[in-house]
Amino acid sequence: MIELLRAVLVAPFADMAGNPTFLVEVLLGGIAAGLMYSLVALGFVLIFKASGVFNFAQGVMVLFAALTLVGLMDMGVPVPIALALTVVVMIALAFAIERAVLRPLVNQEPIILFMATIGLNFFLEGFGEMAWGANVKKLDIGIPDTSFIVRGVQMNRLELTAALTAAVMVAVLAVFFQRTRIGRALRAVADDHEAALSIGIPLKTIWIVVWSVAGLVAIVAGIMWGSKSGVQFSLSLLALKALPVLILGGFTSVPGAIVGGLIIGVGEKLGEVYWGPLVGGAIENWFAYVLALTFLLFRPQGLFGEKIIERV
Amino acid sequence: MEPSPETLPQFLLAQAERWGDRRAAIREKEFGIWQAYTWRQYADHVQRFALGLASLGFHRGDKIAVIGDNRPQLYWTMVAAQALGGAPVPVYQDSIAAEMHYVIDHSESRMVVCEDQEQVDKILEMKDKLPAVETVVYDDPKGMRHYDYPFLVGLDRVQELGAEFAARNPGYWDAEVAKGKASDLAIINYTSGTTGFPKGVMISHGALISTARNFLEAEPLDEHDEIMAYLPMAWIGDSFFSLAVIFLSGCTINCPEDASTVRHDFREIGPTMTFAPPRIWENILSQAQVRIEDANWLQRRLTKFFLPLGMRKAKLELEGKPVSAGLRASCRLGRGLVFGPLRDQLGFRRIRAAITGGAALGPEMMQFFRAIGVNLKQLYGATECCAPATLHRDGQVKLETVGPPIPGVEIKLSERGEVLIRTEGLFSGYYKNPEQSAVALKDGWFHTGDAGLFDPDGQLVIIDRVKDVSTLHDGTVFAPQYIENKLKFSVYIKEAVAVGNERPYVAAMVNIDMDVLGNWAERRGIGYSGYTDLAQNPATYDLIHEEVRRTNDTLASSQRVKRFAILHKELDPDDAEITRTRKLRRGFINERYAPIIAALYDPKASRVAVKATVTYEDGRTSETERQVRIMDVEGA
Amino acid sequence: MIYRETGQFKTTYAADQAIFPIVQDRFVVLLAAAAAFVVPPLVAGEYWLQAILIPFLVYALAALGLNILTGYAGQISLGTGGFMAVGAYSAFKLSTAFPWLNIVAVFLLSGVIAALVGIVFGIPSLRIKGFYLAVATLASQFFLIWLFNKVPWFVNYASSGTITAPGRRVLGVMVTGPNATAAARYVVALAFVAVFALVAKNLVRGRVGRAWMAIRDRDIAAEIIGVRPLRTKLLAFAISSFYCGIAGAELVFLFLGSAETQAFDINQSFLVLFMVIIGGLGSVLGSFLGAAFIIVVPIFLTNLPHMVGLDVSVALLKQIELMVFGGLILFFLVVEPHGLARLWQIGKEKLRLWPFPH
Amino acid sequence: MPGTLAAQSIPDTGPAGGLGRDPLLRVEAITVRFGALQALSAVSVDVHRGEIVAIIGPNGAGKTTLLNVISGFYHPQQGRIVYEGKDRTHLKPFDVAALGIARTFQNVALFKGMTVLDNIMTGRLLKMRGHFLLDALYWGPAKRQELEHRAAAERVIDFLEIQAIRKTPAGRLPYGLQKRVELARALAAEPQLLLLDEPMAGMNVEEKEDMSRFILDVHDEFGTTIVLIEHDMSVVMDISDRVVALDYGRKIADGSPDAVRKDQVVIDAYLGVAHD
Repeated sequence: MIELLRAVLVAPFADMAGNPTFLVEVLLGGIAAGLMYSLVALGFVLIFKASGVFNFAQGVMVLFAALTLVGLMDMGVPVPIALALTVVVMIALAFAIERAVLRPLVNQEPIILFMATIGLNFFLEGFGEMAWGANVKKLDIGIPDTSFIVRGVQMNRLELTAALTAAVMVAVLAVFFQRTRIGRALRAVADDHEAALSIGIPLKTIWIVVWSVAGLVAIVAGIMWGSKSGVQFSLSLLALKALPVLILGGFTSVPGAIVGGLIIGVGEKLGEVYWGPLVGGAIENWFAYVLALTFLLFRPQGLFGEKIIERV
Repeated sequence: MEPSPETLPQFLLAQAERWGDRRAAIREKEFGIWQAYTWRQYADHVQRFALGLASLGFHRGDKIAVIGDNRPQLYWTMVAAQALGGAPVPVYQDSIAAEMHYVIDHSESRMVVCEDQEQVDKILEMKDKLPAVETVVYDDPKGMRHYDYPFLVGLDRVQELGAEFAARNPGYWDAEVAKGKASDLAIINYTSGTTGFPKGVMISHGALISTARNFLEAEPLDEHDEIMAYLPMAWIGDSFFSLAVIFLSGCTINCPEDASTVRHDFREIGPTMTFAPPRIWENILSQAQVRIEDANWLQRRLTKFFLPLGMRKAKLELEGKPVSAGLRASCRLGRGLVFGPLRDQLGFRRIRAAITGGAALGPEMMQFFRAIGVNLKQLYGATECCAPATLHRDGQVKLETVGPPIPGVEIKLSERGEVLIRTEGLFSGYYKNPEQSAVALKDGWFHTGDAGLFDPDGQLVIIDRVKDVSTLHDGTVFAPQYIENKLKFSVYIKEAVAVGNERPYVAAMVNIDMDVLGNWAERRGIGYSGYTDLAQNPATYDLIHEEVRRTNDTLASSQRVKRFAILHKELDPDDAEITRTRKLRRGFINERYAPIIAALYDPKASRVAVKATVTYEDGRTSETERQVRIMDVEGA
Repeated sequence: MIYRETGQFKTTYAADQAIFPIVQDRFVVLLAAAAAFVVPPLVAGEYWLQAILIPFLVYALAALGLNILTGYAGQISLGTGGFMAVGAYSAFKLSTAFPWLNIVAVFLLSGVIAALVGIVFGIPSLRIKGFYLAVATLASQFFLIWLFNKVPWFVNYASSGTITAPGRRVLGVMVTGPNATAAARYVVALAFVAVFALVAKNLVRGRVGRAWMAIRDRDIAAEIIGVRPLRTKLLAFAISSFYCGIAGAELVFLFLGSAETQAFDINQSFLVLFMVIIGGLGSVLGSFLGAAFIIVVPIFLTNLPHMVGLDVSVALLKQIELMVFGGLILFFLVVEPHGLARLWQIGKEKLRLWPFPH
Repeated sequence: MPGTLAAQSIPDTGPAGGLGRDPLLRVEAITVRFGALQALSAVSVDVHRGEIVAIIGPNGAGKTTLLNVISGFYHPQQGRIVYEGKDRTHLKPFDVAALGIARTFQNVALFKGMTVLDNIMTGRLLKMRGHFLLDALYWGPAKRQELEHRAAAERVIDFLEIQAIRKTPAGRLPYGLQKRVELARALAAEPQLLLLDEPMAGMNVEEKEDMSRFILDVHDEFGTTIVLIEHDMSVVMDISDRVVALDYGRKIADGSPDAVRKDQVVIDAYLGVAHD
């Protein structure tokens, strides 16, 4: 029994100390993966924060954006125009979703809206596949996927650009939510649809704005994921990956999504590399959940979420 | 073996002997399910309560007042009193204090049985003005935990006393019951007289039993039949069926859980025979019509298509005319799609005979119920002849008549056209009121006070109250009640008063039916603040004008209503304008609404100011000032 | 229209609280049950039994389980696939380790094992609610699938990593394994689902069901009248996983014949969740309607093009199926959040009230 | 030989019979803080067996918080709750319920998805013994128990005269009736102590009269001790034996209804005199 404990608690840390450069590399890999998760999680937070809807279909929107982009580029459309067109497509999608799903379900309980987004998720998956074909496509929009060595640690240009864009996105969104008039309206809508409606906030436009912004975030995430591991349907399972991130970061905080993403990304990589072999590897897909769960038991509302008070 | 039963308690014991625990005598919906008492249990409860009464000093000839809803417990207190040679005096539980006090005081009841705290409180309030009352028995103890009056005792307590009494005097019960004779006084029903104070109709066991026997000959019932007890216990209609008819036929009577659940309980039981005054049939029809109006397109289209067909077929049958094959076929289809389900929804699926009596019933009512397959037929009678005197026989139901006399009843007409009745089931006079008795009972014939005639088939037709048959100033005779009933056929008119005695033409004052009008107004987006506001609304006047004009078409020109007004308030028993069973008190109305009547006969007046005194349930009154419009009827 | 309820009065509480108080309903249900046992085995062809009826019964049982947890107790769960896997693998291990054990006992035992696992993963439900709970059940889904993939003991060290159902007899008839006839497997599946539907109905209308529904509707008010939240929720998790465990065992032993963990992945959880949503949350009948709907629609879609004469590539069909499912979820949530069961109830109500609307 | 009229003996619990003995419920110097907000500060109240105590005070005075502390929702930072002589401060709500304390909520907390009858039957859960397997079969003792408790629920339905709405889903009822059903659910648990949080809020005059009559009937019939929060002073005067007034989380008066009504401090609290 003792050596099992030793193997779990002591050995991995010893290995880490033994080979720091490898550790840094793993950490960087973790950060990169974490950033990918946070980009997706950001889309979730945005929609939840502004409309109280837990949008399960955010993952498939990322895929949809990537598919549209790649599809257009395959047709020979130059990258900048393809990008612009994709933005238009995503905004159109936002309009459609608001009209078909959100307006009829105003003020339904969150669980009903959650299930609606599951339905949306499956619908978009089928539609995306039908429109752009189902085979895996390589996405390259000029960001070299090469890496370089800095003081012995391998850095990857693509992951760096991803980190940069993520940071910029967070800053822009933080300002957008706190300072701008629309931002305040968004937060009001998230709190209570009817109350917001009653003081004249145009719910319809708000939702379209929110889903369009989420669409843009989806495009960025799509590009990053697409260029890193190709555009294919496992992308749509991203939503499942983003859940633990949201749990950690709290559903309603933008910084929480980023920090949560990083913790999960790094945690997963470390777990995979150092503890994985102990139990046969591939613990990647459930480790994130367990991590989030243990965290949840101590702080049910996540890192930055508001404290849930049960008023009687 | 002991002699054949003559009194109600003796019949009860006979049935208990015959059925024992095999069949239910009476059921009551309580705590959500139907609790049954078998014939033997019924007899046991009666015995224990009777002996309890005996131990409290109740003896032969005493009266006991009974107040409350239809409950098994209250029925067996009535039979228990009869077993000791006494007589129950049932009282309307929603009558105002003055009326209740008169009945209990006049009948010199020594004991009062109350259903619950509500009735006990009424008695306690007037206790000092009721010297004769020595004991008050209550059934439902709720709320009276801290009442410590010496004369107040629970019904179960009385039955405990009865058990102890029985132990002490074993032979007492059988001896007392055996003493009962047919001529003994069985019950005193106070009629809701239209003039002055109610009269106490004394009815003997013999009268009740012979009338029941006569009725069962015309309308056979047996132990498989189910009937509902939802009519006020003080009305002869209830005493006759809930005591006499079930003791003779052995059928089962069912008591609903609460006044608010009567319709639901009626449908649960699905009785095979039922008796009710016209206002209950009117309620059922107007409720059904409101629900039909709210139905979706398909249901409304189907019902609106088949109902008129069914009613036309019923009308033809009622008038004895032949029915075309096409109409008969479409009605058969209608039965499956509309009439069958309608009958089931209203709880009449198992009904064999639905009897209406106590006042005239509109032809539309008769056609509607017969169209959906309910065998609705008329009964005419009075408290003084234990309720039934005439009854439509199956297959010979006609619109205008109230049917031939039932076996054992003779009917003849006086020269003034007054209906006279002679039968073994006549009452034995009014309690402590020989003068009125003499007026009503002359050489064996009961003078009903109703004017009537016989049609060719020997069926009686009731025109109106003899004293209300009025004549215009030019001498033409007209029957106000006849016109009023025709006006009340319209769903929108709840009550109508036809006037014209010694006047140039007939005029009418009308009450609108708030439920139906409210629904009608809502669908047209007409706003209204209350009864008076809706009544005086011009759109309402136009609607009622149309109804009156339609009624006028069916009347002889001399009888047509020339001008009408819609009253600003509903005629209400609490204001003593109508009796408990909604018969008009004309003298009182003519005097109170004199200003309106004057305006009806002043061609220049199209509006009249009226002062209205409204009495609330607890007796307080208040004065209000109202404008009432008068309208001419075209083509009258 | 067809109902005649006059005269059906109740004289005892037992009669008043019967599952089918109206005599017409009792008659129809008994008739349907008898027909279900007799007609299909005799009449239905191999294709109908194997492709439609058996999967419908298996998934109906799983839907019943999830409906108890999500519909009645209000705890969202995306872990149905995982619990079904537990049932399947324990049944496999039990039947191979104890060949003499009757297959019915094997199913019940694997249900119990699944129930224990369900309780473990239900513990977080005390502190966390709503979406967070969905995450906890997702953790169980991924963890369990990973466990059965990674630990060869579960597949008796078979290199292929698949579990196959050994042949077993019940009352002398071969019901599992390669040479068990579809009819036999159908009858066993039907027996299980009939018994457990009755059990579910009894639980739901009694003391246990009321505690669940109290927690679902207002957990604060439930706590204040003495409902112990953790015990009630864990009981819901246990029973739900018991049902899903047996369904998982049936999936392998009575339907597929053999399977790997891929047969119990997250898509299974979503599939059963669809059945419960479309069928109707909080209704035993809804579970059956949902299962029937979700099983029949894909089959209908695959056959529709052939019937109509245009040939469509399999991939496109799969995509259309996805779109139709997604579209249907949205349709039902907008038109009738309480699903087919509520539509059924409204229809029945209309018949009972005909020709009146209320 | 008529028997004598034996007056029926009605057991007398009497309203304030238990003044001498120690109280059924003692709230000792309870203090509750939500972050900076001081909801209750050192509030002490005694409630004797068989008493009807009304708690009055302007909005936000801490009345509902006090009820929540008694029923175990909030745990006070300081102070004790002593029930039947034993310290019950840190119990969970369902343990408090097991002690025989039931309550209703300010804005009705009915189980919308269930019928009125099921709501009331849920009130009896504490009284039902758990034998799970038999429940599954709805047979034998489980079925008998279900029918017994159905009869008990029917007695409460009869007591509060809601026979006509027995099978209607609770969510569909008008406000006044929902309040009565919630009272029925609390009564079904046959509590010793009944906490009523504004039972008559939003009711018209007639409904208030009915509800007051029901509350008095409950007190007379079952001898239940009742603590109710009420704003309508005429109701408080009619039905309560003792009145406790709270303001800004502090107890400012505790005595007979007349005394408290004339108490200048209470009048100021209601009319809003500027605080120092």
